[in-house]
This record gives sequence, structure tokens and C-alpha cells, in this order.
Amino acid sequence: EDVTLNIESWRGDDLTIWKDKLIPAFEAKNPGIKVVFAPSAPTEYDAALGAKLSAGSAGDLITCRPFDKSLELFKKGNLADLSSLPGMDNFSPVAKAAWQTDDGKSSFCVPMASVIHGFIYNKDAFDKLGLKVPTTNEEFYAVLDKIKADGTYIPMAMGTKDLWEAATMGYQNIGPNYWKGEEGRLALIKGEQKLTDPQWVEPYKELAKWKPYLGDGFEAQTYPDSQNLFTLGRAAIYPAGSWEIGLFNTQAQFKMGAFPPPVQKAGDTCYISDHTDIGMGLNAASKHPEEAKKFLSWVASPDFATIYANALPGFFSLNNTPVKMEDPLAQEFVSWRGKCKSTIRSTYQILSRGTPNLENETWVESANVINGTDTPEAAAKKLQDGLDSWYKPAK
Amino acid sequence: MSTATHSLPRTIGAHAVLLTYTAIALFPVILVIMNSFKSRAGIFGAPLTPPTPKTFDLIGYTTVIGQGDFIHYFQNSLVVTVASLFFVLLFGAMAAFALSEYRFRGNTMMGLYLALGIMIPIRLGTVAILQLMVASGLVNTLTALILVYTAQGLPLAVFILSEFMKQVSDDLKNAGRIDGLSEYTIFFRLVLPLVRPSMATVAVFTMIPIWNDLWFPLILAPSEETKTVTLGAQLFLGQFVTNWNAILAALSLAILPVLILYVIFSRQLIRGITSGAVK
Amino acid sequence: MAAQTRPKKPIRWHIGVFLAPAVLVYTAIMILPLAGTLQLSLFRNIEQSQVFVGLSNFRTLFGDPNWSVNFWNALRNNVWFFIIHMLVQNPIGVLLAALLSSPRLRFAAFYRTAIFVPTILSFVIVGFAWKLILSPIWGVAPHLMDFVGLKSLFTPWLGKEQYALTALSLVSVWQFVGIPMMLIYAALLSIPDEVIEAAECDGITGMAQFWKIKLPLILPSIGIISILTFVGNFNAFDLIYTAQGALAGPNYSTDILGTFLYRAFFGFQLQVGDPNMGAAIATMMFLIILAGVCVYLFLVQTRLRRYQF
Amino acid sequence: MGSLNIENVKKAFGPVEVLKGIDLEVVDGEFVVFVGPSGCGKSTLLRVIAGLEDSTSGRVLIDGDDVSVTPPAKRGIAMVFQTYALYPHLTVKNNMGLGLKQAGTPATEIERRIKIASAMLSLEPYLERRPAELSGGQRQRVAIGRAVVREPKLFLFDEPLSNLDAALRVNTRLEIAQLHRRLKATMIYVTHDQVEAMTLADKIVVLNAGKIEQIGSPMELYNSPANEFVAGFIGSPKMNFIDSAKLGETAKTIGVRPEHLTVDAKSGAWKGTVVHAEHLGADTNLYLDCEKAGLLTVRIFGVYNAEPGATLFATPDPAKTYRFGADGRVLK
Amino acid sequence: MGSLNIENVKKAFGPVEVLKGIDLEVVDGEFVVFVGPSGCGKSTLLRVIAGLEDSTSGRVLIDGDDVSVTPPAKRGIAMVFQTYALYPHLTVKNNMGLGLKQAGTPATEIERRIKIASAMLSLEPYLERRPAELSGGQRQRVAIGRAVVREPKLFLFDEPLSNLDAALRVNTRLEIAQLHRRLKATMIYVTHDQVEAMTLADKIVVLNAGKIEQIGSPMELYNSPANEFVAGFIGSPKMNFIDSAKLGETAKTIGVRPEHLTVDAKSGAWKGTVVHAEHLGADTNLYLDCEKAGLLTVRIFGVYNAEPGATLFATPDPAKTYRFGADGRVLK
Ligand SMILES: Nc1ncnc2c1ncn2[C@@H]1O[C@H](COP(=O)(O)OP(=O)(O)OP(=O)(O)O)[C@@H](O)[C@H]1O
Ligand SMILES: Nc1ncnc2c1ncn2[C@@H]1O[C@H](COP(=O)(O)OP(=O)(O)OP(=O)(O)O)[C@@H](O)[C@H]1O
Ligand SMILES: [Mg+2]
Ligand SMILES: [Mg+2]
Repeated sequence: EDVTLNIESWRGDDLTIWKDKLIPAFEAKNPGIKVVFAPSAPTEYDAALGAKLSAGSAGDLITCRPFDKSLELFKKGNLADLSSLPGMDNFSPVAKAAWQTDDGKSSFCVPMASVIHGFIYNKDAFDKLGLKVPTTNEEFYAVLDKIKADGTYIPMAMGTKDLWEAATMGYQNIGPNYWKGEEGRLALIKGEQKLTDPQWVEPYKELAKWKPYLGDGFEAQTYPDSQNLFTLGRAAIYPAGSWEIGLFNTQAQFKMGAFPPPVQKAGDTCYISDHTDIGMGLNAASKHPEEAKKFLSWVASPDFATIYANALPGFFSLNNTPVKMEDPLAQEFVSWRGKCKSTIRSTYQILSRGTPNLENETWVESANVINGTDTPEAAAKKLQDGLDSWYKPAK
Repeated sequence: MSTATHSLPRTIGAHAVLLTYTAIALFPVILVIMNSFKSRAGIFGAPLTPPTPKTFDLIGYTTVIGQGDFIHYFQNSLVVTVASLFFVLLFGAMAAFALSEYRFRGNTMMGLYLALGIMIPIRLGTVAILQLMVASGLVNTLTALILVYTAQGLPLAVFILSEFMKQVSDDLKNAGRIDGLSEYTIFFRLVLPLVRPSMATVAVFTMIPIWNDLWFPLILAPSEETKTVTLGAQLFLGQFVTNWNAILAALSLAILPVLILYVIFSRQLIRGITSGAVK
Repeated sequence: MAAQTRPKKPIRWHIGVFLAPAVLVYTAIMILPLAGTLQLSLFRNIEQSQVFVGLSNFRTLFGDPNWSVNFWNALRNNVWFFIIHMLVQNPIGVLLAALLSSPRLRFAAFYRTAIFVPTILSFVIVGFAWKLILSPIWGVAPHLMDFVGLKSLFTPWLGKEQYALTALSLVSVWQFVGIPMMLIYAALLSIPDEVIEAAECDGITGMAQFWKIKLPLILPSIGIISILTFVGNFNAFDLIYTAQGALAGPNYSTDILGTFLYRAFFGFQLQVGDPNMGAAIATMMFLIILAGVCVYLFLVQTRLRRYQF
Repeated sequence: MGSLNIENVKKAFGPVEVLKGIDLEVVDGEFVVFVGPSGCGKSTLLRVIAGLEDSTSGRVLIDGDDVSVTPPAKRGIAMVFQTYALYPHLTVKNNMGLGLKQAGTPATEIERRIKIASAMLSLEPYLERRPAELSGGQRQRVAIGRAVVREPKLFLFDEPLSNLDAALRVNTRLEIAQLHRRLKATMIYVTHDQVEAMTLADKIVVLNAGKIEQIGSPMELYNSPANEFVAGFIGSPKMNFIDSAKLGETAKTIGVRPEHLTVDAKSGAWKGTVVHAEHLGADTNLYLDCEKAGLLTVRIFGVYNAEPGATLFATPDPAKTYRFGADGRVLK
Repeated sequence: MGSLNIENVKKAFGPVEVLKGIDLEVVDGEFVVFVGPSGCGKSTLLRVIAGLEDSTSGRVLIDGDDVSVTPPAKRGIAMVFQTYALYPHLTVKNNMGLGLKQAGTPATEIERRIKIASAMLSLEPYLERRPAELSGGQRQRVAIGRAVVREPKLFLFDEPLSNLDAALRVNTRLEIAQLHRRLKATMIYVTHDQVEAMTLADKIVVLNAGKIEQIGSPMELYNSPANEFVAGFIGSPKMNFIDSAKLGETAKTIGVRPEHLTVDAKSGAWKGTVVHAEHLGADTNLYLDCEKAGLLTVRIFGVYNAEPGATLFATPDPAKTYRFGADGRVLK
């Protein structure tokens, strides 16, 4: 009798890849185990998963959100401890950090992929207007000004309606250059820096300057709107996450390039957000833990990494074994790992555990800053006040 | 009534208002359907024009169809909707009759109790419901959905139906009693047929949230065999956030079945009204 | 009241039989789970176990500005949401029903179906379609406004704090007008023809007929619609959620109790769900709605006269 | 089988007392007619008997059993409602057949009884119509038919013929009388029609303002009314009441029925002027304004030509003159 | 002011033709009574006149104007419905006053008219009640009151007195007659009551199966009916029809009214046996089974004692005997 494993996931987009590539590859090697990929919509995923776990009807394998969401599940006993899973040592401590207890002793999800922020641009447009890829802030605004003056293109495709675009594609994208990546992020957690410090307010000041370069009615522009604006060739620059690559490749009728967030002054060290985003864990209540572990070990293997990263350009493997990728744009993104220092999003670890939730507030405030309804300083103050109300770092 | 009771200006006025509102009501729907037949460039270039030979494109539909066994999902939805509807209307009407026809101690309290359900989103009870279904082995069966929807639909049905049942003439029910009809027969043979218009109205109200619900299919019956259309459609909606061809096609396809169901019920409704309005 | 000599009334079993199925299903699948959830509001999760804390969650909800500011904001928005429905949706619904029920109206079936179409659509479709229409990018709304020469009045409504909630309320009105329309329509049809004919002979025609004859006879239905609107609005969630997301942007300007509850109960993004606080909010919502329903049941409904036809 | 006892039944709607203590005994197989002015409580009393209305106090016994708590369906009665109360959604045929079907009567038997009833009520052409498609009289006949087909032991009729034309009314009346004989059922019948009351009743009950004024056979009531109210109520045109003061009698009021006055152009007891003459064909009603007796109605058999303004003398039949005391009761 | 012309009006409900070509002229101020068997189309004709129902063909003229498209409200009519059609949500007072208020009549005038009408109909105690709290007769009176207060030029009454008791009926009938004289309004009145028809009408229209059988003054119809139908319909109890074959006459049928037969114990034209005697007080109906003439009804003034089974002889008044041809028409 075959054992069937169910995978819970929010990545409905990956359905065909799992069905056509990943699962057959696994099943071929592991007869007797059947795997079913059963995604739910991203907006419903966490709530639905929580309910199913509480009631005991969740699938065997759980796709893990990074940091606290999964940590919570682990603490509740919903996720099994995977510290000793064969293959776990294929990942660096940084990769594993997103799915470990605060003390780093137990791991509970196999890291699958990270995403990198930067800017994707319309190469045809740049060529037509004779623009050079900007590396510093100054160049960046010069390029935006030129595009605006020309008038053919909307300089930058970003909207604030969905909030998270402003925070993720804006603040978290350019921020690391100001707070110096991990250094600032950890200092914030330790309580040594505050969000009202200049290195944290500065990115907001930059965001506030973006407003004139965004399209008409950007306040009501949704994320898909931004994507469409760019892929239809109506906008020149798109503040991006690397996960866009796959989609853009199929939709855009022009050549694309990418550049990392511009630095303040030429010669500054560059920092990028290389964010651990997706992992996979084991439902502690699974009826087939052995088979599931077998599957997870396979997920931790370089084999999986190669198929996955190539099938989903823009989701970069966290495996120690380097993965050979075909897509040029993906290669461009991943090449920044060599030039710049990597960090993860500042709000994800520990700081979003309480109420108010720093991540949510950052979404709201980033949008407010771009919309002009809050000044950078005011926004920063609100965030810090909120944080102070519950977060007391041990000094 | 007669033509003499009609004035032309008033009729024209009525049509003008109704037409205007019909346009407002249908515009978004037509827009979606119209654009679902256009190419990507057509959708963006001229959203308000109907498909021309140049912009006509079925790419959206070809993308959407073949994304899963939609015929099967549709069957599931139909079974769940019709069965839940049946129980909601039957149980709801029975309870409404008891509340509106008889005076007994605790009548108002019972009415209030049965109305509590519309005051709290049933979603909040998800975990307990799921536990119940797990315990009774009903997870991933359509029965689980039918049970939940029946419970969910009852409060509104009771609330509305008891109001309408109060309008059924006492003399009529009394005539039935004198005729030797039992209370059950009075309910089934006299009252139910007479409140048919409101039953149809309640049926429509009940049907919509059931048909459109995402949450419980996702939680209680997400398996391939028991998936409902809405759940199936939602999955690939998530998948194509930016593929507007596919989205518009999917939306158009999602509108169709429920529209058909509605038209069927509203037929019933008209028939109910024409036979029930006989005084 | 009755003389002592009278025998006792036999137990009316049929009342039980009529009530039983509904009460059983409803209690088992709705009331018990919901009661189980609401009682969580009296507990707090400490070290992975539920500890009874009395009303302290409510103290947090109203005492801690992190919660109370959001709560009052959501409540305020919700009241506005409700007001718009009462002022726009229900009058339009009554008007349409009144027009539709005029005897011998041609195409009545078509109008009725057409106007009801939005109501049968799922929130996903409605949210999506209106986002598209109001989107400045796709340009349907600006195009249309250009058509009537009002383009200058266009703004990205859904993205502006001062307009977003009103715009969404109107979308919701658009979606739900069918419900008051249908209920009133059914009520109007149950008025006997002869009463209307008597009014015609009496010279009470047109508007006067509506105000003096029909309206008083459908008042109970209007009462029902008002309370259903109230309940529906204070329970509303889906439209805001699909159109503006769980954070109900911009800057929480479209946050209503439903979205606030959802974030608290189920969590959102990095925010971990807090069933205890969620239950506390749900309890408050429940009490607000219950108060409204009780006002209706005990003050309004008993005063509305029902007529048997 | 179908006896009925009503003991001190009272009924109030809120503060308004509509039945003020009714005592009545109806033996099995009797035909009892309730008459009384509009609003006096006839329908209410029928409804109490049927069990559709709870009496405020008092008892109702059918066949000796207290039925206060017996549901209407179990009382073995059939009722024709003043408002017809037809089932609007059922055809005439089903309106009549529903009760039988419910009782499990075989289909052929139902068919047969409907056939008989609809023939008796001339309803055959309408069997497949719904009530809304019928005229007032037709609806009323359906209501009668519905009661008749059930052949119960106790019939309650609330003005069952009020909307029928004269011919049909006579026919239906005869049919009901026949039915009564054939079924030996007890019947209680409310009517405003004097002819119906007089011809059908074994016993007439005169109600007034929630009280029974008199019970008796039709001719008893006609010949020896207990009081002024009954005397005035039974007989049409109404009895003439003459203030005795003008006549110098001991009684308070003198009553003479119109048909017990004779007129003569030359001489008689009371001299008067013709005010108005109503020609009904078979008889003529003369309204005379008499000097002594006030306005009198005189009923004359056949056609009698009298111009308004003419002088006539009216003479009462002394054997048929009633004398009422100050309390309204007949003085013997 | 209130004349009415009906020209070849037809009305069909689907395939069923209910009015088959009605021609009628009503002059201003006339009191016209429609009589006819139940279901013959009286209510339908009233509704066509009121404008509540479209005729299938033909014209209705009020005061010479074709009113086919004039709304009921503008026709200057008031109607009393057979089913009352009261406004259930309004008190008796407001039921009566609503139309006036709508027409902008001053409040004091409304008050005055309601007062008069409610006094006339004995409705004063019920002015603040709603229809559901009234008895059948009370509701009917409210419906009359509602029409009366409007003082229109054309009244349409559909069996307005059918639920009233005899006394009230006589009163109300007189009030209506008075109203007619006072307002000089045209009135069209449907009734099944012979007395009402005979006493109120200037002109009676006899309808049968959607056609007019005869139009004439009451006594014209009584004395010279045009055909067997009218002869049988006017007069109660109904005329006796005797198959001539048995009598050896040329006519197809011989008609004699019950009141035109005399009985004698010894001798007479037709020998018969008493089948049944109805005692109505003022008169007695005897049913005789005659050898030659079949079953005959005889109406005798006053009380007449005859035991069933007794033998009696009936003799018709030859001057008041009607002869009908094979087509039903009167032979002169
Ligand atoms: N809506 C309808 N559809 C079909 N037939 C109808 C409809 N209304 C009335 N009729 C039929 O038309 C005929 C005339 O009806 P109408 O009400 O005019 O009779 P009527 O003379 O007033 O009788 P009644 O004295 O019993 O009130 C009847 O036979 C009736 O069955
Ligand atoms: N629901 C009620 N509430 C208050 N009063 C009522 C109610 N029903 C009836 N009545 C009153 O009770 C009295 C008796 O009514 P009932 O119907 O028994 O009269 P009735 O004798 O049948 O008269 P009719 O001959 O007019 O039908 C009337 O005065 C009526 O107004
Ligand atoms: Mg009555
Ligand atoms: Mg009629």
C-alpha cells in the first residue's frame, strides 16, 4: 500500500512545477511514497493551516513562513524538530536561522529558497533614452528625472495601495544600504539602535522623494497594476523582488536588466536584502513521519535545489552546493551576493512578535510616507513608539 | 389591473430609472466578460470597447480551462449548494412556522437564540467545527460542508421566513384545522406553498454565500475529490495575479454557473409569486 | 385565566418537532463552536496553556492604546459603513422594488434579474472588478468620467484615506441592493390587488399610493431589512479584505470590526494570530450586534403592525 | 353523536367583552340558527365552538366531552367561514378534497363526494379553477362544498348564502336542509336572512350584544317573542312599535307586525297619510304617517296602489297585538 | 353630471368570455340595479366601469366622454367592493377619510362627513378600530362609508348589504335611497336581494351569462318579464313553470307565480298533495305535488296550517299566468 504525503503550501503558482517536475523526480527514486501538493491561496494560508493543525487534519508536510510564524507552530508542537535530519548540514547557519529557535539549538524547517531585492529595468527604454544603469543615489535620481522629462515612460512602477509594495520593494529594498545590513538589523534587535536614528529614517526620506516619479494615481495602484505597467512597457524601472523574474520573462516583450539598490556615495559598500523566504517542515502529527523525513531529506539535497531554482528563477537556493542557473536575469541578481553584503528584512526576526506588529506598521507607514500623509520622522517615531510599547531588549 | 390605471409618463419614468440602474448593475460584469475575450494589449489599450477582430483573443480561456477538473468541482458545488439549500429551507421554514404560529413560553427567546448565529461570523468557530468533523470522520466529505452550511444558513432563513409567515391569514390555517388537517399538513400543504415567494427569496440569499464560500471548502474539504468550484477558481486566481486574460476569463466563468442557478431559482420565484399571490 | 374546571392543554409536541431539526443542527455546528471560541476571551495563552484571566483581555482591548485606538477606529468606520448602507442602499432598494412591482411593467423579470446579478457574485469577483474599474492604471473610471466631462473629478479613490471607505461602502451598496429590493418586492406583491384597486378608486395614486398604502404595509419588511443591514454591516469583512487587504489601507482608513477581528484572531503576515484577543474583539462585536438586534426585537418589531392578507 | 352544550361561555377581546355568558344546549341532529344584529358575537361564538378562539371562561361540550382543549381538527366539525378562507393555491376540486385526502379517504370516494357536492352547488364548470378566478358567489359555494364533502357530525355555517342569488339561495337552502336530514348531522347556522332562519331552523337563537335574548322554534319566536328586541328582530319588515302614551294604554309600547295591519280608505283605528309605497311584486309595503300611532309600516299581499299623500286608515288585528313593559318584556 | 353609456362591452379572461357584448344607457341621477345569477359577470361589469379591468372590446362613456384610458381616480366614481378591500393598516376613521384627505378636503369637512356617514351606518363605536377587529357586517359598513363620504357623481356598489342583519339592512337601504336623492348621484348597485332590487331601483338590469336579458323598472320586470329566465329570476319564491304538454296548451311552458295561486281544500284546477309547508310567519309557502302540473310552490299570506300528505286544490289566477314559447320568450 502506497503512502501518500500531503504538502500544505501557499504557493499555488508552483503547482505545475511540483506536479510535473519535482514530485515525479522524487517518486521515481522512492517507490511506495506518493506526494500530493495541495496549495491554498496565500491570503488564507496561515489561518487555514492554523485551524487544520489545531484540529489535526493538516497535511504531512508544511511549507514554512520564515521566523516567528513557524517558530510559533514549533512551540505549539505542530512542527517536528528536524535538527538531526539528514541533509540539514547542507545549509549555512544563516540559511537555517529563519527556522530555528532563538537560541539556535533546534531547527524545524528545511530552508528552500531566498529572494533578493533590487530594481529591474526596461533595457529597451534605457537604450532609447541613452541611460546608464545608476549605482549611486545621485545617478538614480538623474535617471528618474530624465525619464520623467522625456515623458514616454512612467519612471518607476510602484503603487502604495497594497501597502506591502511600499514596505518590501521600497523600504526593505533600499534600507540595508543605510543601516548597513546585518549590523544595523542586529543592533536594532539588541536595542542599541532605534528606528528614529538617522540610518533608519534616511531610507524613508528617500522613499518620500519617489512620489513624483510614480505613475498617476499610484495611491490606488495595486501590485498587479505595477507589474502590468512594467511588463506592458509603460514604466521604465520596477523596484523588484527576484521572484518576479519568472513571470516577467513570460510577459515582457522587451529586454530587461537589473541593478542593486544604489549606494549613497560612490565607493560605499553595498548591501542587499537576500531574504530567506520559504522552507518546509514536518507536521508533528503526521502519520507517516519516516516517509516524510525521507522527502524532507530530498528537499535538502542539491538535486532538489537544482530543479527548484531553475524551475523558479528568482527563488534562490540556500543550499551550500552552488546551483547552476540558466536565466540571465536570475544570474544577475545572484551575482550581487558576491559584490554586496547580504542581510534579511529588518522586521522579520523577533521584532514582529508583539502588538503592534512592526512589520504591519512598517507597511502602513511606508505607504504613508510615499503618499505624503506622514513625514519620514513622524513615521519613524510611530514605529519606534509602537515597538517600545512591548519590546524591551535585554541591554 | 387595467391600462387606465397607468399613465404613460409614469411608465416611461419607471423604465428610465430601472434602465439606468440596470446599466450600473451590469456594467462591471459586462466589462469583465467583454474584456475576457480580448488580448492583453486590447484589455489595456481600450478597456471600454467590445472585442474587435483585432483584439479578439481566447487565450484567457485556454489558459484557464484544463487547470483542473472543473466539471467535477462544479458537481461538488452543486451537490453542496442544493443539499444545504434544501435543509436550510426545510428546517428553517419549520422553525419559522413554530415561532410565528404558536404562542409558547420562551417563544421570543427561542427566536433570539436562533438569530444569534447571524451576529457572529461562523468562521470563528472553525477550529471547533473542524475538530468535530475530524472526530466524526467527516473531513474531506461533502457532508461536512452541507452540515456547516445548513447551520450557517438557518438563522437568516428563520428570521426572514417567520416574518413572512406572520402574514398568512389565520382564517386560512383555521380552515385547514377545521378540515381535519394536522399541524404538519397545514405547514406543508398550506403555509409552505403560500410563502413560496419568500422561500425563493431566502433560497437566493442562502445560495449565494454557500456557492461563493472559500473558507470551509478550504478547511473541511480541500481534497481533489471534494473541491468546490470557488475553491478551484480561487487557486488559480492566486496563480495568475497578473495574467489578466486568465483572470478575466476565470471571473467570467465563475459568474456563469451562479447566474444560471439564480435564473433557475428566480423562475421558481416568479411562478411562486404568480400562484401564491392568489388571494 | 381559565376556569379551574378546565382540563390542562395537552403538550403540543408538534412545536418541538418543528423546532428540533433546526435547533439541533444549529446548536451543534454553530452555537457550541462559537461559544467555545468566545469563551477564549476570558483566557490568555501563557506558556502554551490557556489560563483564566477574567476580563483582562477586555481591559487590554480598551485600556491599551495599541488595541483601543484600532478598535475605536474600526468601530467609527463601521458606523459610517452602516450609515451609507442605510441612506443609500435601502432607499434605492425600496425604490427599485416599488418600480418593479408596478403592475404590467414590461421586462420586469429582466430588470429584476439584472439588478440582482451583483448580489450573486462572490466578493472575489466584486472586489476585483471594482479595483479594476477604479484603478487609475486601467483607466475605465477616468475614461467614463471623461465621457461626461468630469475627468478632473477623478482621483484614485481607493488609495486616498478620505475617500476609500466611502468608495468601498458604495461598492458594497452596489453589490447588495438586490437584497432589500427582493425582500420589499416580495412584500409588495403580497398586498392584495383589491386594496390597491380601492386606493385607485379613492384617488390615491402614484406617489401618494406608495406613501400612504404600500409603505405602511411593508414597514415590517423594511424593519427586517434595516436589522439585516445592521447585522450584515457589523459583520462585514470580505469586501474590504479582498479590495484593501487585511490591513485595510490606506492607513487603516477602511478598517472595520471584521478586518480588525480577522487580523487579531487569525494573524496576518508576520503577526501571529491571538485567539484570546480575537475572541475578546468578537465578543464585543457580538454584544454590539446583539444590542442592535434586541432593540429591534423588543422595541421596533413589537411596534410594527403586521397585516394578514 | 353531535350534541353540543355551551356553559356560561364568555369571551373578551382585551377590554371589550363580546360574549357575556352564553348557555346553550343543542341536541343531536338539531338545526340551530343564530340570528342577531351585526357585531353581536355570532361569528365569535361559532369560532369558540370550533375551537379557533379560546373562550375567556366557560365550557364547551361536544357529545358530553369537554372539548376546551381539543384541537379543532379533532372535534369532528366542518365550518363555512364568513370570509370563505379558501386555499388560494389549490383548485376548487382540491379545496374540497384536501381534508378528505388528509383523512385517508379512498380516491374514488373523494371523487364521488366532490361530484355530488359540486353538482349540488352548480360548481362543475369551475372544478379546475383557483379561487381568484371565481366570482364572490362561486367562492362562497366552494366554501360550502368544502364543508359538505366531509360529512361531519357537526356543521358550523357562518352566513353561507349571503353572496348567492335568490334562485341559487333557495336551491342551496333546500340542499342544506336535505343534507341535514340525510346525514342527521347537527347544524349551527348563522344568517341574516329571515327566510333562511324561519325555514331551516328547528330552533332559533336570538343573540344581542353578546347575550342570548330568546331561544325557540321559528314560529314560537314569531308568535310569542319574549321581548321587544326579539319581536323587532324577527319578521321583516320589522314590527311597528307604537308609544302607548299616545294611545292611552297601560303598557309602555304596543307592537303590531306590518302584516297584521289592514288598511281601508274609509275607516279604521288609526288615520294616516301614505308617505311611500314599496312595490315588491308579490306584496306591497305602505308607509303611513298616522296621527296617533306615528310612522307605521303596513304590508299588503299583492299589488296595492296608493299614491303618496293619500289618506288611509289602518287597523291592527287585536289578537296579534303585543304589549311591552318598560323593561321591554312582553306583558301577558 | 353622471350619465353612463356602455357600448358593446366584451370581456374575456383568457378563453372564457365573461361579458358578451353589453349595451347599457344610464341617465344622470338614475339608480340602476344589476341582478343575475352568481358568476354572470356583474362584478366584472362594475370593474370595467370603474376602470379596474380593461374591456376586451367596446366603449365606456361617462358623461359622454370615452373613459377607456381615464384612470379610476379621474372618473369621479366611488366603489364598494364585494370583498370590502379595506386598508388594513388604517383605523375605520382613516379608512373613510383617506381619499378626502388626498383630495385636499379641509379637515373639518372630512370630520363632518365621516360623522354623518358613521352615524348613518352605526359605526361610531368603532371609529378607532382597525378592520381586523371588526365583524363581517361592520367591515362591510366601513366599505360603504368609505364610498359615501366621497360624494362622487357615480357610485358603484357590489352587494353592499349582503352581510348585514335585516334591521340594519333596511336602514342602510333607506339611507342609500336618501343619499341618492340628496346627492342626485348616479348609482349602480349589484344585489341578490329581491327586496333591495325592487325597492331601490329606477331600473333593473337582469344579466345572465354575460348578456343582458332585460332592462326595465321593477314592476315592469315583475309584471311583464321578457322571457322565462327573467320571469324565474324576479320574484321569490320563484315562478312555477309547468310543462304545457301535460296541460294540453299551445305554449311550451306555462308560468304562474306562487303568490298567484290560491288553494282550496275542496276544489280547484289542479289537485295535489302537500309535500312540505314553510312557515315564515307573515306568510306560508306550500309545496304541492300536483297530478297534472307537477311540483308547485304556493305562497299564502299569513299562517296557513296544512299537514304534509293532505290533499289540496290549487287554482292559478288566469290574468296572471304567463305563456312561454319554445325559445323561452313570452307569448302574448
Ligand atoms: N381572473 C379571472 N380569471 C378567470 N375567470 C374569472 C376571473 N374573474 C372572474 N372570472 C369568472 O368570470 C365570471 C364572472 O365573474 P363576476 O365576478 O363578474 O361574477 P358576479 O356576477 O359578480 O358573481 P357573484 O354574484 O357570484 O359575485 C365568473 O364565472 C368567474 O368565474
Ligand atoms: N380581534 C378582535 N379584536 C377586537 N374586537 C373584535 C375582534 N374580532 C371581533 N371583534 C368585535 O367583536 C364583536 C363581535 O364580532 P363577531 O364577528 O362575532 O360579530 P358577528 O355577530 O359575526 O357580526 P356580523 O354579522 O357582522 O358578522 C364585534 O363588535 C367586533 O367588532
Ligand atoms: Mg360574523
Ligand atoms: Mg360579484
